[in-house]
Amino acid sequence: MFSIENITNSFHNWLSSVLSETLVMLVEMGLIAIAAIALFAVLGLVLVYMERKVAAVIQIRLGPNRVGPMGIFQTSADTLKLVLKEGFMPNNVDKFLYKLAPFVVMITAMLILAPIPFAKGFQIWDINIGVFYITAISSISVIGILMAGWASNNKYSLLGAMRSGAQIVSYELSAGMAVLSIIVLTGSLNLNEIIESQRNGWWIFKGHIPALIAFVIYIIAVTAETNRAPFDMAEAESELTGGFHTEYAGMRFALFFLAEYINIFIVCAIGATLFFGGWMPFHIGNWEGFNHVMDFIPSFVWFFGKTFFLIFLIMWFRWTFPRLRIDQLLNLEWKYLLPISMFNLLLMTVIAIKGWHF
Amino acid sequence: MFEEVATSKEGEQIINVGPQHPATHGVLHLIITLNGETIVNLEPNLGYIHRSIEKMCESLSYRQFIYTTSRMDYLAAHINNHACALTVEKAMQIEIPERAEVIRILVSELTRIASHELWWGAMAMDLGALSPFFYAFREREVITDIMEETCGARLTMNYMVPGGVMADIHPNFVKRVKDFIIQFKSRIDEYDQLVTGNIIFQNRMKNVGILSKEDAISYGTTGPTARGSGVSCDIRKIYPYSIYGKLQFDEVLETAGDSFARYLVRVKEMKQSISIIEQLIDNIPEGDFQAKTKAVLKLPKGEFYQRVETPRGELGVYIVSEGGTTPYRIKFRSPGFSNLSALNHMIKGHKIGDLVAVMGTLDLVIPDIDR
Amino acid sequence: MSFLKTYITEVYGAVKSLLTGMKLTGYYFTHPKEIITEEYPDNRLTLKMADRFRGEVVMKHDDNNEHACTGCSACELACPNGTIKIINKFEINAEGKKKKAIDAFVYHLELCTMCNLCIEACPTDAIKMAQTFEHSVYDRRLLTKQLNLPGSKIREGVE
Amino acid sequence: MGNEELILKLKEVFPEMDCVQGNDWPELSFGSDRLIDVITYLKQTPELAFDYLFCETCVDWKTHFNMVYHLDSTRYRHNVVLKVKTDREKPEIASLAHVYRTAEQHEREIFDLFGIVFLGHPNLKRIMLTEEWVGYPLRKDYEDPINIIKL
Repeated sequence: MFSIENITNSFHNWLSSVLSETLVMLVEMGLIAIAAIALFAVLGLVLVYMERKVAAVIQIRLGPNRVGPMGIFQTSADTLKLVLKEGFMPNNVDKFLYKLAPFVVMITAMLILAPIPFAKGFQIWDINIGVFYITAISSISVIGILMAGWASNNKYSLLGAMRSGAQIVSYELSAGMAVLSIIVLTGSLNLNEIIESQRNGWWIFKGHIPALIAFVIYIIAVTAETNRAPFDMAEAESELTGGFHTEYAGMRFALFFLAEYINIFIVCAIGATLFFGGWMPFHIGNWEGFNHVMDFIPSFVWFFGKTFFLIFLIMWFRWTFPRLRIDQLLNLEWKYLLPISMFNLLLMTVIAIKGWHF
Repeated sequence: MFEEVATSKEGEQIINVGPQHPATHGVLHLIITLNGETIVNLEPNLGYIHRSIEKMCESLSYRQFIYTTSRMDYLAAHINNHACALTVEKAMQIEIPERAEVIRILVSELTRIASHELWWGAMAMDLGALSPFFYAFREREVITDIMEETCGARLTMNYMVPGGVMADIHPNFVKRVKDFIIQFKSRIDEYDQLVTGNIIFQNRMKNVGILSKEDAISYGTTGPTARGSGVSCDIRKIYPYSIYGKLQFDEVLETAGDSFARYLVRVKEMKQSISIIEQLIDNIPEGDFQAKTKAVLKLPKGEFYQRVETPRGELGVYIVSEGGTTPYRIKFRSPGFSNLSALNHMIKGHKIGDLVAVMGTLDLVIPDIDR
Repeated sequence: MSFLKTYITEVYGAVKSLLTGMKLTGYYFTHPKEIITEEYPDNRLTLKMADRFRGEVVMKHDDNNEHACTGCSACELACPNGTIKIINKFEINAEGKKKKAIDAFVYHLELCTMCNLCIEACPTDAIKMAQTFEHSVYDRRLLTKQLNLPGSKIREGVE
Repeated sequence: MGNEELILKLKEVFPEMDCVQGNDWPELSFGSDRLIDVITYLKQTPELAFDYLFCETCVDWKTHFNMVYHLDSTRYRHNVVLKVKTDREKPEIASLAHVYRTAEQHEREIFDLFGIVFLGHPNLKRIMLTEEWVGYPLRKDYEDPINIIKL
């Protein structure tokens, strides 16, 4: 059976046989950094292409189809254009913060990649507080957005950044609640253990209706957290002409753009891990035969399949719904999502204590 | 205007929306005073596309000046031309053949639907839903194709001449219009599913930009903007011109006066226009499409005013003639100009996001405002 | 309790309205045959413009390189933008009489708004609207055209 | 109220003014000093109720300006046209911005393009042209060799 775990293990063994322990660690760290950056770039290209195609088909048009077959090199060409563009900086901006902001946003997105198990035994950092680490780090990206909005010295940018701040801070709550309701069931913050607990079925099926509600709340909250339509208040093209990145051009803009898509990937990966069992194949209870057949599909296919399904869901939202107004956005969080998710968490706790889940 | 910027109060900031801004659909410049996200004051600054069409028309003959009015409200070019042709015909007392009248009304109503389609798509796009724009353009495309076949152009077609229309309808016209009616009726429900019924959309529109009946009259608003506030002002109904007096259709009135009411008026008006087309499409009388007129038109000395209903409201054409071949003075009373003046009143105290919703339902066409 | 009931109906109605919209966009996503894009430069061969489409003004010439323009400048007068300039010359015809004829029918495409008034005004039906529409050029002087072909003359019998 | 009835009524109330039947509607002509009186009467008399100013414009007659007001009544659906003569050397007229709010923007446009000063207007400044523009383009004697192309 094909498994990435075997490849990485044999590579590690080979390295250990030729190099000393410290050097092995350094070499592996370097390789991981390169792999992470490569993953970053590839994901960015793939997701932007996917977004454009999904949008096109929903909007009864063809989408990119000129560069390469089916237009698959369109996003590469766009990136090339952005790299070659002049790094234009307006007068009177706060130069240090202006330059720093895109990196803050991007590095935050990269940091969260660390504890995500991409396949069975394929993980950068197996940390025992994985979920906690992710929720903690993901809040930092708002600082980058605020920085960008403030440093741009543009009123539109400032408004966009302030909106983003209010929005991310409030939606963290219900996203956290939704994540907690799964933690209550598993009793562990370690992502690997959470996946392992779904060996006999995914939590979205095992956890009855509360798990379903938690999932819906999670999807809404993370859509808001990643500043995606219908919650794209920070950018709000028709109101703020671009929000916090109005004044950014060239590669600096591209970093914001890329970080947005990486953030989507990350939140969807976490959603897939918590609710759909990450790389865990589709198992039903103790049907040994069926489960065995499912195991033949490699684990990374399962992981990426689930993640991309969730990404598609978020894209589907974007191309269907109008945007909310800022006060309605906060109303939705504080009057609807937060009470519902609190009640839902309570219900989940009862289920966990009584052991009513499968 | 710019001195005031410096004297704004503590805690207030001034933002320039436009002349290049995605929501203003053209080169409208709004100077907005904001307190946080709340709009304290709004002042439009016009003229970025002012071409002084009124002055231009003073040197054009009565046949020539009609085409320039297409460039005012370019989404309702045919209806603008209709107003001009009606004024000239009224002044010269030209009898128009029945067939020409019917063709004019058919094309006018198709134009009205096309204009409302574009408004619907663009307004949904302003509110952040991008897909409805493409669905609206799918239907609009059918209309522009019909126009292209019969009138020779898609948008500014100049199909109107004093005394009738420029050419007879194309042999395919009746069939294609009937096909369009069938297609449109099957699609109009999708609009309701996608936008009208959507909870986010309703929350964005309801109780936003309220214009009371008294204010609507005082601000001189017309068209769907006034009818959303319960003011009966459909010129086709109250001062019928052409053959509108003989047709069966309802004047759509809503009383709430908010953005959603204005939205509903426009969507329902599309259905009314379809019913007008249905009444006429099978009963196009035989005959000439153009009355015999002299090559050079000379209006008698006097003043002539004609009011017509464009998709945006009442368009008035006021011609002062000295008896020559060119107008002495011409004034276009454009619907957008007076509708825009109510914007400051409607938007005060709302959020900046509401500005987009209110401006969307006013359906401003900037060349129409600036002329 | 009634508060809770309205709360739940509100949430239910909201979710339902959102799902209705998603169903519609989902329908279009799963039915790619609804796509209406016309791939313009690729479909040049099959693209057929409507026969009344106004692309530019051209002068009709027959096989003998003869046109019907008498140089009466009715079109020049009818044009609102000064698009047309007619330069006349005097020819001496077979009977030895001086006769007016066009030397050049100058047409400024860059000023033309395709309003069709010149074609309406023409008493001899000498000009018409062509259905071409790809008018972009790199030099705007190329947009000033002479419509009568070199060496062409007026058809016999056209007054 | 029909046009004939309206003319009789107006002749009775304003005997010194010239009231004739125009092409569509009754036309009342008077000098600029009486504008506010007439408008107040027309708007506030219950059986007239001219509450809707649908067109306000100006005509340059070279010797004088004529302000033209088109009034409509949303209750009775009758119309009247007011023609107010103003001086050309010192064009001044009372503003209607406090009576009909739509007049505010229309009067700014007329001020911009004709140069008529509206007394009591809350915000009288150029609306279409820039602040530093010289001259009033819609006047008959306006010459601008750069922007006006004569064909």
